[in-house]
Amino acid sequence: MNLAALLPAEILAGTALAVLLADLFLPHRDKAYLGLLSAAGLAAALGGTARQLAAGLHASLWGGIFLLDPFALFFQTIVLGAALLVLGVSLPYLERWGRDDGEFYALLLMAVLGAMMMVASRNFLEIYVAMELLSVSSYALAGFLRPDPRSGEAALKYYLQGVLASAALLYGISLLYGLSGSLDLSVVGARSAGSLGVVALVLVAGGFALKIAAVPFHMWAPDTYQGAPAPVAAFLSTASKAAAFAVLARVLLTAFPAAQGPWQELFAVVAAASMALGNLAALGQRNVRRMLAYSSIAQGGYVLIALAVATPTAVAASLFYLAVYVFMNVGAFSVLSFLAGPTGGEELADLDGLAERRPALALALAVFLISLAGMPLTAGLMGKLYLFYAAVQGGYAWLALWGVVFTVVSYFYYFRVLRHLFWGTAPPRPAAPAASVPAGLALGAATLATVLFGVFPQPLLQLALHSLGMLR
Amino acid sequence: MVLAVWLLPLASFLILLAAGRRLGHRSGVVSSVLTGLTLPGVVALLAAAPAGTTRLAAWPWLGILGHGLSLGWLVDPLSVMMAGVVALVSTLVQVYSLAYMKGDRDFPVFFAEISLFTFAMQGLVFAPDLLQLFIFWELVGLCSYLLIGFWHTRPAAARAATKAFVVTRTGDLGLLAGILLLWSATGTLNIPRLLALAGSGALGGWVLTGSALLVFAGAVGKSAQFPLHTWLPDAMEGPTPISALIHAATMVAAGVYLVARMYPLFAASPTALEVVASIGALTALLAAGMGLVENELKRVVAYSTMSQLGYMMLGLGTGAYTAGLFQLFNHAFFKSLLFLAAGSVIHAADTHDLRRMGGLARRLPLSAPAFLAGALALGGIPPFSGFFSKDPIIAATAHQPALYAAALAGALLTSLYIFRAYFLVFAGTPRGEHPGGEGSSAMRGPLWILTVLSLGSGLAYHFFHRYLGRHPAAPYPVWSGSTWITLAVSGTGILLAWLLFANRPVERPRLAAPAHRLLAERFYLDQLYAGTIVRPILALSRAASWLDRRAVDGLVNGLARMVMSFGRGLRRVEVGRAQSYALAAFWGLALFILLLEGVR
Amino acid sequence: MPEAFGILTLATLGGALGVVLATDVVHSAYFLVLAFLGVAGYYFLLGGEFVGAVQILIYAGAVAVLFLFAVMLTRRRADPVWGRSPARWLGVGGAAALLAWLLLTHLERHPWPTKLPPPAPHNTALIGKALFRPFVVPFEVVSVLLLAALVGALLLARKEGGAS
Amino acid sequence: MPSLGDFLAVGAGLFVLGLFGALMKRTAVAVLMGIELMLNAANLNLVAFAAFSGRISGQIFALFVIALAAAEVAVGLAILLSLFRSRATVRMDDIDLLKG
Repeated sequence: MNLAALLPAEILAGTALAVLLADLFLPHRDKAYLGLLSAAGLAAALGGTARQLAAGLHASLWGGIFLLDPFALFFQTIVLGAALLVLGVSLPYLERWGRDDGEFYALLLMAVLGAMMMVASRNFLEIYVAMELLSVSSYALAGFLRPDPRSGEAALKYYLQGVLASAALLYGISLLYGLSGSLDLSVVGARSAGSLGVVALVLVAGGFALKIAAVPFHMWAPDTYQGAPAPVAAFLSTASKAAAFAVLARVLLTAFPAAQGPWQELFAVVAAASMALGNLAALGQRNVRRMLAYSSIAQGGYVLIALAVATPTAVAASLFYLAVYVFMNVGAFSVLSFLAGPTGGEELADLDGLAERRPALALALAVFLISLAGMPLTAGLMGKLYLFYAAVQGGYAWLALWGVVFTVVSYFYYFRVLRHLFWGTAPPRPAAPAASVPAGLALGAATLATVLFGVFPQPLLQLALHSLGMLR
Repeated sequence: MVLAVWLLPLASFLILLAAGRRLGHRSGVVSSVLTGLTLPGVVALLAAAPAGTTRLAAWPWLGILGHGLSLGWLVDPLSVMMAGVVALVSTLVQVYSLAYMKGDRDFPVFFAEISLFTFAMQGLVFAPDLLQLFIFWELVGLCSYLLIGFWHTRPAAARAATKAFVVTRTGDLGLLAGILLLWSATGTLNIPRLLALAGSGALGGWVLTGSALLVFAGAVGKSAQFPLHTWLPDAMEGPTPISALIHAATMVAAGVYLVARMYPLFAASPTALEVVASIGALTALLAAGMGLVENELKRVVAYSTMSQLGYMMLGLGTGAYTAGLFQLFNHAFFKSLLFLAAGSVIHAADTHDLRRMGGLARRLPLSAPAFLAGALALGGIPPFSGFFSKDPIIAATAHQPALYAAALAGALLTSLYIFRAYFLVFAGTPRGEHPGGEGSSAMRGPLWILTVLSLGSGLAYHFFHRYLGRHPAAPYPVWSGSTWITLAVSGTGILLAWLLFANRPVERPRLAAPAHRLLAERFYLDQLYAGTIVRPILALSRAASWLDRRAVDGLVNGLARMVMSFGRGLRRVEVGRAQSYALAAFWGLALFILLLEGVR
Repeated sequence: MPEAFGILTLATLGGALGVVLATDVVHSAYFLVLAFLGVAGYYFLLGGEFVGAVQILIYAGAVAVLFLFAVMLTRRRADPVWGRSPARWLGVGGAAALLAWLLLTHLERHPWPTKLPPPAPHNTALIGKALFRPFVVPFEVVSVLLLAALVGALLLARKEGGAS
Repeated sequence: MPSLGDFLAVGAGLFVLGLFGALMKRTAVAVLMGIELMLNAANLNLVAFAAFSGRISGQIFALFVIALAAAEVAVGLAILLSLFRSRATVRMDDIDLLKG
C-alpha cells in the first residue's frame, strides 16, 4: 500500500538514477536521449499522480509523516506539469548552448522529487529535508551554464539567500519543536500558542516566503531569474514557488488555524507590498527576463491574497491561480529561452518584429503576457477574478482594489512588450533556430491551456475546491 | 438568429485568419459579405423581439462561486437596436474600406481585425451577464487598440494606441470594481436579475450608488467622457473608416449602451443620475469648445463625437431615456457619414489640415453635400435626424438651469464648429494643391446610403419611442416650448460660422488669444494627467527599482566599496550585494516579529 | 557540570566570535572548528553521544576541511569586519541586535523545564530504530539529496572543456 | 546543572553571531562559515529540547541537519569555485553583473 502510493516518487527517483547511469555510457551525440528518458519518467509520474488525484486518494503513511491528500496531489500535479513543460524547452535550449551534461536532467528530476515530497508532508523534518533537496538541486541548476559568469552569480545569490533562509526556517522549527515536543504539523500548531510561537512561526514563514519571492524576501529573484538558464528560471518561478506556497498554506491554515487574525494582516501587507513593488519595478525594466522576474514577484503577491483572506474560497482561488500561472509563466520564460543567445538578446529591442520572424513564438508569448496581465478569454483573468472576488467576500475589499489598481499598472509593461513584438521594426538578424518538437509541444500545450482554462475554468476550479475540501 | 448575427463576423475573422494572405484583396469582400449577411438576421430579430419583451438564453458557465455566471444572450429591443446599428455601420464601413484601404500592405489583417471587432461588439450587445459583457468589452478595447495602431510604423499611431488603451483601461478598472461589488453584494451577475433587484429596492444604499458610479466609470472611459476623454482625439491616428466605425458609431457608444442596459440601477439612485447628467453636459460643452479651435478635420469630427456622446449621457441622466438612445441611433449614421465624407476629403486633398483646404465643393460633388447633410443633422436642423433626438434632450434639461445653459451653449458651439469646418473645407478658394477627386463606387455607395439615413432616420422617432420606451412610457415631445430657442441658437451658430469662416483666404484665430490657447491646449488636461498620473507612476516605478536594488546596498556600502573594488579588481569572490539582499530579508523578519507582538 | 557548561560556552561563543572577527579566513576556519567542538561538547552533556560523535566527524572534520580547501582554491585576502563602512555596521548590527533582543526576551519569558531527565540508556540504538521506522522516508530523501549535492558539486566544479 | 534556558540562550547567541558574520564578512567562504554557525544554533536547540523532554526525534533531526549542511556546503563551495574560475579569466569588477 505504502509503496504503491509512492509510486510516482519512486519512478522519478528511478529515472534520475537511470539518467545519471546512462550519462556515463552514452556518447556525446546521443545525450538528447537522456532528456527524452527524463520526459518519459516525468510523464509517467504525472500520469500516476493525476490518477491518484482523480481517484481521490487520501493516504497517511508512516504515522502521518507522509500525507497524500488531494491538496498534496493537486500541487504535485502542478509541479510535475511545470517540470514537464520546462523539460520540453530545455532540450533545444541546452543543445543551442552546446551543453550536453546529463546532470541537468537528473538534477531537475531530483528537484521535482523534492518539491513533490515537500507538499505531501505533515512533518517538519520531512518538509525541511524535502525542501533542501529542492533547494540544493536548484542551486546547482541555476549555476549550470558554467562559462557564463552571470549564471554563477545567479547561483551564488540564490544559494546565499536560500541557505540563510533555511537557517532561519530551521531555527524556527527548532523553537516549535521545543514548544510542542513534536514535529507533527497537526500537533505542533495546537501546542505552540504564546509569543514565542509567533516568533518561531515568523521565522518559518520567512523561510517559505523566500521561495515564493514575496517582498521583502524577494531580492534574489530578479538577479537569479535573469542570470540562471531560462528554463531553470521558469522552474524556479513556478514549481518551486507553488510548492513553497502549498507548504506555507498547509502550515498556516491547517496547523495553526488559531494563529489567524494578526497573521492575516501580516500577509495582507506582504501581498500588497509584493503587488506594488513587483509591478512598479517591472515597469522600469528594459531586460524582458528581468521584467518577468518582477512580474512574477507581483504574481506571487496576488496569490498571497489567499493567505490574508484565509477563507476556503480564497484558498481555492489561489490553487486555481497557481495552476494556470504555471502555464503562462513557464510559457513566457520559455519563449525567451529561444531568443537569447550567449551575448544576451533579451532586451525589449531584441523582440522587435518577432511577429514577422517567428510568428508562432510571438503569438504564444502574446497569449502568455495577455494572460499574465489578466485580459479576458485567458486563464489569468479568471484567476484574478476569483482571487479578487474572494478578497471582497472575505472582507478584504481594499486588497482587491489594490490588486486591481496594480493590475492596471501592469498593463503598461506587458503591453509594451506586445508593442515591440508586433509593431517593432525588425532589424535584419540571423534567423533564430527552429523550435524542436518537444519544445513545440510544450509551448503549444501551455498556450492551449492558458486559453482553455480562460474559457472553461469550471473543471479546474472544481478540482481546486475539491482538493481543498479534503484538506481539513 | 442571434447566433447568426453574432457568429458570422467570427466566422469571417477565422476565415481571414486562416486564409487572409491567400485571399488577398478578396478577403475584404468575404468579410463585407459575411457582415452584410447579418443584416437580415437583425431584421428577423426585430420581428422576433417586439417592444417590451425580453428573451434570455443562458447556459451555466461558472457555477461555483455565488449563484454562478452564465453565457448566452439577451434579446430585447435595446440589444436589437444596438445590434442593428453595429451590423449596418460595420457593413457600410467595410464596403467603403474596400476602396479606401486598397493597396495597403496589411489589407487582410485590417478586415480580420474589423471582423473580430464586430464579433466582439455583438457579443457585448447581447451579453446577459456582466462578466460576459466585461469580457467582450475588453475584447472590443483590444481591437480598438490594434486598429488605432494599424499604421504602427508611424510612432504617433503606436503612441495613440497605447494611450487609448491605458486611459480606457483606467475606466474599465472602475467597471471591474463595480462588477466585483455587485457580485459580492448579490451573488449574481445576471443582468435581468440584477436589474430586478435594483428595481425592487432590494439593492440599495451605498452599494447601489457605488456600483452604479463604478459601472459609469467604465462608460466614461469607453465613451470618452470627461475626465477620461483625452484618448479619443489621438485615436484619429487610425484609418478613417476605423474612426467612423469604432470611434464614432459603435464602440464609443458602448458606454452609453452600458448605462442604458443598466438603467434601472441608475434610475434607483438619484445621485448616480445626477452624476451621469453633469458629466454628460460638461463633456458636451468642453468638447464642443475644443472642436472650435482644432485644425485637423478628423479631430474636429472626433471632438464632435465626444460632445454628442455627452448629449446622450445628458439625456439618460435627465430621464430622457429614449431621446438619449435615439441620439445614439441617429448619431451612428450622421457621424459615420461625416467621417466617411471626411475620409473622401482627405483622400482628395491629401492633407488633414483645414487651413490648407478650401474650395473643395466643386471637386467633390458627392462628398460636399454628404458632409453638409451630416453637419445639418449634427446641428439639429429639421428635418435632419439630429433634430429629433437632440431637441428632446435639451428640452428635458429645461427645468435644471445649469444643465440647460450648458446644453444650449453646446448647441451653439456645435453648429459653429461643424460649419466652420464645412466652410473651411468646401467654400472659398483652394489654399493648397488638391490632387484627387471623388473615390470609387465602393466609396460612394456607403456615402449615399448614410446620407439618406441621416436625412430620414429621425422620422422614425415615433416607432423608436414606442419600441424602446421604458414602461410606463412618457410622451416623446419632439416639438416643445424650447424648440424655438434651440433652433435659434443653432441657426446663430451656422450664421456666425458663415460670417467668420466662409470666403476667407486664411483663417486667423478669431477668439481672444488666452481662450483660444486654453481650447487649443484642450484645457491642459493632457499635461495635467502627464503631471499628476503618468509621471508620478513612472517616478514611483523608478523609486521602486531604486529602492529594490540600490537603496539597501547603497546605504550599507556607500561609495567606498565601489571605488575600492574598482581600484583593485576582483581577485576573490565577494558577495556584497547578495548580503544586502539578505539584510533586507532579516530586517523584514525582525520587524514582522515586532509588528505581530505589537498586535497582540 | 556548571564548569563544563561554562567552558563549552566559552569555546562555542568564543569560537563564533573568532570566526566573525578574525582577519584571516584561515583563522576563521580554525575558530569555526573550535565552535563546532564546543557544540559537540553540549551534545555529550545533553546525553546525545551519537549526535556529538557525528558532529565531530562531519562538522569539525569533513566540513572544516572543505572550508580549508575552498580557502586555498580561491584567493586569500585579509577580511576584517571593522574595515566595513559604518552604514553596514549599523544595518547589520542593528538587525542582529534587534533579533537577539527579540529572541532572548521571548525565550526568557517562556517557562522552560529546568531539570534534565536521566538520559535514555541505548541512545544510539534508539536513533537507529527511529531512522528506519518512522523516519525512513526522510532518510531516503536525504540519500537522494546527498546524490544531488554530489552531482551538482561535481558539475559546477568541473573545469570547462574537460571530459564530461 | 544548567537549565534548558541556558542552552537556548547559547543557541540564540550562536544564531545571531552567525547571522552577523554572514552579513558582515566580505569573503564568501567566511559568509558560509557564518551560516554554518546559524545551523549549529538550531541544532543545539533541537538536541537540548530533545534531551529535556526525553524524546529522541530532536536528535534525529539534528543528525539530518548535519548531513544536509555538509552537502549544502559542498554545493556552495562548488558554486564559488565555478564563479571564481569564470571571473578569473573574464575579469569582472564585482559580482554585480545582474542589477536593475
